Amino acid sequence: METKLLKSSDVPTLFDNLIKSGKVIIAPVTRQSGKVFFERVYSYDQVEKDYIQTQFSAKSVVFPKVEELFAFRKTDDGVDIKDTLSSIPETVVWGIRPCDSSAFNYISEFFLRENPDAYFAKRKELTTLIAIGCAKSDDACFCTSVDLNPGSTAGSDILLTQMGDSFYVEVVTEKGNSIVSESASLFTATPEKSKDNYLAKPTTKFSVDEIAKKIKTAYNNTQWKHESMGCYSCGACAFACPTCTCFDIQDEGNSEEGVRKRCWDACGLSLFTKHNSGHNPRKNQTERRRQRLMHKFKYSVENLGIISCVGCGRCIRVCPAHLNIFENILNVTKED
Amino acid sequence: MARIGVFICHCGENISATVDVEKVAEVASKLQGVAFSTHYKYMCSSPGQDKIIQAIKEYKLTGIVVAACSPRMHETTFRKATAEGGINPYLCEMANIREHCSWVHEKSEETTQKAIDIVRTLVAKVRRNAPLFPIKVPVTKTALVIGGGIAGIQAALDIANAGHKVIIVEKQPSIGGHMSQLSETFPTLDCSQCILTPRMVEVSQHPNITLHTYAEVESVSGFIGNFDVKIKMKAKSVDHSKCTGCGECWQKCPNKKIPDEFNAGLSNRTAIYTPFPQAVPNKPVIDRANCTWFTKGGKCGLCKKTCKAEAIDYETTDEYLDIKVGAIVTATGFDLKHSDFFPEYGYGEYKDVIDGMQFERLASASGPTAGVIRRPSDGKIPEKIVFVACAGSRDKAKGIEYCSKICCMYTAKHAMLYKHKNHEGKAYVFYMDIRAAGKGYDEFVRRAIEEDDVQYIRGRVSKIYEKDGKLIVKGVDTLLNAQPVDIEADMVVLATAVIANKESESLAQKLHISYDKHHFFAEAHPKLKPVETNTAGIMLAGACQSARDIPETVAQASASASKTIALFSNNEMSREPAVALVNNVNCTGCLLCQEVCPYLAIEKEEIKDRNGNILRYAAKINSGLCQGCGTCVAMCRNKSIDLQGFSNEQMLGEVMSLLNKPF
Amino acid sequence: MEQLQNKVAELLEKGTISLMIGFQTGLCNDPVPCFIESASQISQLIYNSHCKHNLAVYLHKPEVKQAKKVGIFGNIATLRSILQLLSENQLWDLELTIITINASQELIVFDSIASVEQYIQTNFPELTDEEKELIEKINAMSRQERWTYWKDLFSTCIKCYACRAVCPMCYCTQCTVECNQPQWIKVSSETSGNFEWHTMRAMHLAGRCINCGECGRICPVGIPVHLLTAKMNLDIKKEFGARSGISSSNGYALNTFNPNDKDGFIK
Amino acid sequence: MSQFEPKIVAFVCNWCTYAGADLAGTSRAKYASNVRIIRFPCTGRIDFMLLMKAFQNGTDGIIVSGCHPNDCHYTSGNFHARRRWMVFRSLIDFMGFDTERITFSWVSAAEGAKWADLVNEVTEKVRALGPFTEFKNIDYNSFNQLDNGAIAK
Amino acid sequence: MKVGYYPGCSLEASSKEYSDSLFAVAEKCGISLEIINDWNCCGASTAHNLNHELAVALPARSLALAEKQGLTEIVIPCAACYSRLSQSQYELNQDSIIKTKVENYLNMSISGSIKLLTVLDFLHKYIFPVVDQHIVNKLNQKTACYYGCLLARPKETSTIKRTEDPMEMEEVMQKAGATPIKWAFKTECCGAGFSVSKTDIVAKLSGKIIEDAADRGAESIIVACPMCHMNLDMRRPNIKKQIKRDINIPVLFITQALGLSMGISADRLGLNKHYVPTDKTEKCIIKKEA
Repeated sequence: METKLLKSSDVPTLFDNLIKSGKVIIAPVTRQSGKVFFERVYSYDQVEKDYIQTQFSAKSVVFPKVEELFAFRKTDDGVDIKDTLSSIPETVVWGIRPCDSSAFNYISEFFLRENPDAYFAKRKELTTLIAIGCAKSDDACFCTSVDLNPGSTAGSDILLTQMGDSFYVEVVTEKGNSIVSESASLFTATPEKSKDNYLAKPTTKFSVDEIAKKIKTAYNNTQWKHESMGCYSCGACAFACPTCTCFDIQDEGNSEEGVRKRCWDACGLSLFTKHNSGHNPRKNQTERRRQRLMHKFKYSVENLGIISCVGCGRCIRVCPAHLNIFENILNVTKED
Repeated sequence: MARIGVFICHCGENISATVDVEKVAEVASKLQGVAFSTHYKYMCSSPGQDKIIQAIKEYKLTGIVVAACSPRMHETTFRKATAEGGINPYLCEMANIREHCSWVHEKSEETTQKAIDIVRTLVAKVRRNAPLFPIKVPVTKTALVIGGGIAGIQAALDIANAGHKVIIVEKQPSIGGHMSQLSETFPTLDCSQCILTPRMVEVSQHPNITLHTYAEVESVSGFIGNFDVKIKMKAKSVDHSKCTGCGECWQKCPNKKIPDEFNAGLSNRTAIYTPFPQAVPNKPVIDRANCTWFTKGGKCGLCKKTCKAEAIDYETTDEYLDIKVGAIVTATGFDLKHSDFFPEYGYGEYKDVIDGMQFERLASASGPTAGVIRRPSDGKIPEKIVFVACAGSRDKAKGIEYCSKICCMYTAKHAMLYKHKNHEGKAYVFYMDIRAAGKGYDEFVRRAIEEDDVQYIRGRVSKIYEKDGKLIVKGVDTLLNAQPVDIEADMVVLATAVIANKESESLAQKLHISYDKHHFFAEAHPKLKPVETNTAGIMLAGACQSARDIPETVAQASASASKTIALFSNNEMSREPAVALVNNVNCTGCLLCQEVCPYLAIEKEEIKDRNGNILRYAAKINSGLCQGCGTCVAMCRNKSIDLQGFSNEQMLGEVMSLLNKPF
Repeated sequence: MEQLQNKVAELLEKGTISLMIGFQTGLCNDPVPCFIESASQISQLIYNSHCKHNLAVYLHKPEVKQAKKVGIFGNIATLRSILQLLSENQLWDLELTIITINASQELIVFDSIASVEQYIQTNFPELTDEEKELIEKINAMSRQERWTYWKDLFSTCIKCYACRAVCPMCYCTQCTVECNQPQWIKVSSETSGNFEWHTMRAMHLAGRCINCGECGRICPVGIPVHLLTAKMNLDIKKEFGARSGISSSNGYALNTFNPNDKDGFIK
Repeated sequence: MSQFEPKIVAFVCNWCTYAGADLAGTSRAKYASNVRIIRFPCTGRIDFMLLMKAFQNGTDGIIVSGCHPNDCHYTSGNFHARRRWMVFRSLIDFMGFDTERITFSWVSAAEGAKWADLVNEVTEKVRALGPFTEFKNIDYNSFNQLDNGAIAK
Repeated sequence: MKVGYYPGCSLEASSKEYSDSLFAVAEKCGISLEIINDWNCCGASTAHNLNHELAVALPARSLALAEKQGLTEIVIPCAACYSRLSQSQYELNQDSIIKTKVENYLNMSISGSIKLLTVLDFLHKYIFPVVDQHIVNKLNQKTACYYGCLLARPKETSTIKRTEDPMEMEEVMQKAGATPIKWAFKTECCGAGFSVSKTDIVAKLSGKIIEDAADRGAESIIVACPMCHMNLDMRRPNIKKQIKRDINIPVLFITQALGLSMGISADRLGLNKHYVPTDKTEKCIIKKEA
């Protein structure tokens, strides 16, 4: 893997080049609410530099909260159908954290195995991830507990790590390489150096293998009830999560004209499993909370061979009831 | 899939003159769900209606839109036609393109476009119309009459004579009411009791009438055709089935100093008593509040000893009776303000300042003075009487703005009666105006003034005070350039204001009917529904609604009787199905809707599991009471209530299609 | 603190309650809701002035209803919610034991709802200063500024309905946004639809909201939605003199009226 | 270019204002053709959500009208409506809607002339305000945008 | 304890004894009365017939001065003055237009917050609480309490409870140990409006009042208005002509009667200033049994 050095002072120029290239640039921005979100930006000074983690993940780049699948309108001679694929633009995500990048591996697996999802595939293909390694972490971070760390390159096309007044650049993929070569002049060769001293060291909360073992039998653990008592079933965790992929297909309009949309959904919401009859197999939050956690640490392993939690800690930060995923996991995997 | 027929009416030229009806019909034919569209000169004509009937059959239509005049004009017409066509009449709606379009706009593109929009909107509504069926409510053909005065008596007899059962509830030990207290009646001066008593007897003997005296309405629930009423039968302490009405008991009763209500306090009665000789039923009750046996704990007991029929039973208690009735006639009458209401007239401390009802008793042959008019203080025959009209009435300062209506007439009558009995006596009347609008009324007043030489003084009385056994009445004669007038009278009669029965408020609340700020019951519409109340099935008769004289009262009583009889003419009544419905699966049972319903049609329903355990509560709408205003629908947060005929689907459909949005 | 823990222990002991909803210390020392079912957990129970969460929302949870005999720590928000809910015929299926600690640090176990009403009368909270400031700030804006302010915020709304989830007054079995016959509000998150959702929410809570501010606090994208209902409550107080969450009998200004209500704005 | 013709929706009660509009018709009053009437049994039935939907779906102005106080056919529907309108109006004002676009009024069955005047007045007012675009502008289809936030910026 | 005081013309002249007795009683109960500096005529009996604004402005001036002076309560013994001042203040508070006008005339501002007390209000509020300890005598006679027209009317400004049959004076007289009689003329007009122009009418009206009092056995008439006092006391000769009876019941100001029961000397109370001798009344005073 090629490594380079980039002066902090040259970053704006690199950024300008990216914008000039006509791509849609997505980067962390602080909103009036004071929270940091990924948003489309038009210049480098819009970009937030000092943040531990964005409120929401960058998954919406490839999996928007509302994806218009198609739109139609009846005409005198037949039906007009609007093609929505062709208008997907080339996109660069700047400042994504390594944990999020690695989450892209999981959702790609989810959307692309067996019958690949055209919309996701197109977006993924046109998206480049420029990650920045974490210099800081907080109590909610636990990437190291799920075999990741603030310097992981998994999923990123380029990983930048701030070292003093310059960035240590790891060009991970071809996509990454093309970005670098477009502004080759800005990058200089780098003496082999370890980036580790510049990276945050989040504490490890649990051993993933142990959990993987114990969770197999956790289904009937009586702790689930207590662990989910506080849950308001608001779904905020799922919407913030980089790996949650639940969605819901909505048709709007009538037989004359209309549109079909794919909207974010969450297994934590009571309607998610509610039948038309009114019956709900996951009646209480206990069952729904269990579903979410079991899915992250058990089912996704069984189905896709990957744990679908990257330890970004967002669910902990957004939870209005301050539920804590790693505490929950530890408690439900204790012996009864 | 809807198959709607659209029919555009030219209304002769009225619509087609400014609206391009062909174009409207043409555009309509392309609307979603429209299977057939046409236009015709007069849709309301019978060939026009036949077009609808034919089209329904031919094109298997599932809904009708008639674009013509206002639904307030012809909705029923076209719904009938729709029904004849063989589909539910409520699948037909009218698009008002005449009053709301062709008549108010010039001939132009926009006018036609507006007509098209209106039609499109109604098509969108009809696409969401559901068949509705008139609501059938069973009718219990028994009427309850509250109050046994002339109003109650008249209403009861009319209903009973029409062959329906009637139950009368009278608070007093006898029916008869105020009319039985009157001496003569204006404008004919015939004796009140002579014309009333036969009616009272008729009531007591009528096979269809059940009479409960000394009883009161305890509670009322249910709705038109189906009221459940609880009646409180106050303990009479006398077994009327045994009692022969011989009267031994009250002659023996030692407790003889109780002011006699019937004689307006001018004489006394005993503790066991019948209110008056012609009482119906003519059997005594014991007034426990004043009976020594009850007040002094088992002392006395004379009446029991004297009663040969052994009818007296001190042990009887209040009993409650539950009845089911289909209609209620409220005839609870009025009260009079008493003379103690007037500080300037002596706070009622002058014995010889009396009110109109007391004068009636003095003038009545059956009264305490056997018809000789004597003044209460010393029994002398007064040589000078001053009558004061509008004593309290039409007086903002006294809080009674309204006119008591009967005073002008009975004051004239009183003056006349006095003059007839004492030719030498002088009678003065202080008045504001004379209101004698009624058959033979003004003639009557003129007679008092001209033939019986009653002195009418236009002006008000400022003060009355006693001096040397005379009552000095200080007034003013506004026709004699406001000269102060002082009259030394022997007796003063105040025509005190007619006020609502003191229990009227609590009764109104039991009946759920509204009442005005003076506690008179409120009619449903001051002009068009003068005897109905806002609560369907409850009628008003007589002075409980406002001050009335006897002829008016009787007329109104018969009116409410005929309303009742009309209601009873069918075994069940059918009502418009435009009522609200609750989806009790979604209803959260917050019952905030209960408060907004003007008809108290919303009840609390228990939702139980199959073992009968309550799972939750929900609102439930009584379609018998609901009038379909829909206020609860807009109130309901999660749309658990909907209004048939104006459902959320329909209304939202109208809005969306009006704005040309897919929905 | 001990007195609270001891009292709860006693109540659990006596079987007066089988579940206690209170506060414990969570991540970065924030007080977070906790659920005590056995004496062993009692030591978690804490109380301090930061315990502001409105716990009443949990009273709708099936898990809590199962417990039936429920003790709850009543900070002002929670107490007002409980009164409002009672006035809306809710909570009939619970046997509540309400505990609080008043300003002078005394432990109170309410013996009746009447005494809760009493307590609220004397401890009626106003809006917080920053709420007042924000409302003032928005009132001061020009109409267009107000529009842009809310539009920018609502455009970020993801319709997760967390604001609804934390609100004790949003207890509908099926919310109007989930009603699809007719579909009043689109499921997909679009700014105009988001406007509708927040308008509807504010209208449905106007005069019922008890100003706990939870909806604003928890909004994952940081929209101060609580201002809408707070503002409505101010208006309702001003126009109709009514306040929510102070009585367990009549709690709602919009299902009643006064014939003399002002109608200057009506032609 | 021809002048802007506003689209105005009127939500009226059946017993007073609808009848008033009928009267305007029978007395052949002439007024602007921009208003479309939707008939409700009572102003109490008018759900604020319907007003909201009308705004969202492109009406330029709204009239809400019913019986004068104390005239309600159902005795109190309009009183309840009045309270709701007050709150609704101040809410949308707080959210920055132009309350000039929504007019509340009492028009009785006898006030055909008042109805005609009201329609003309409102039409003029809304015409002067121009098309109600604020709502239309904020909607967009979600493709190739990260999220609405991007657009809002 | 200090209360403001508006004398008005009578109390400085024809009814000096009224103000003397008031001060005497107040002083005994430890209350000092502070006169409004540079007070002016209330405009009674004429102004309101001639010019409405003037009728409001005249009293308004005194009110404004009182406010300036920092008084919050003023007692106005003369019923006519009370009537004018209270009605003026009432109108100023009701009608902002006339208020601004008047304020411009006076170029003083008026808050309209001063509490105005009739002599009865004053006695009830300040004397009653402490009076018992000061009462040493029993005024052992039947008295007719006469209110006249202005104390009890109009409803809007009067502080009397039962307009048609007030009892406030009776309550005071009972304190003084007297026996108030029931009679018919307590609120009748004495004719003061005609005091200057048509004295015959005055005598006739006042005559009826005295007659009724006498016939019902009153040994003295108690008043709380200089006008009433003048007409009932000074006009006896004329009254005698009108009613053809010579009645010589004395007429006392309520403060005088109360003063007597407090053991204040007749001179101090100015009883010697009356036309109808008051010695009968003075004689019937007996020591209050402890």
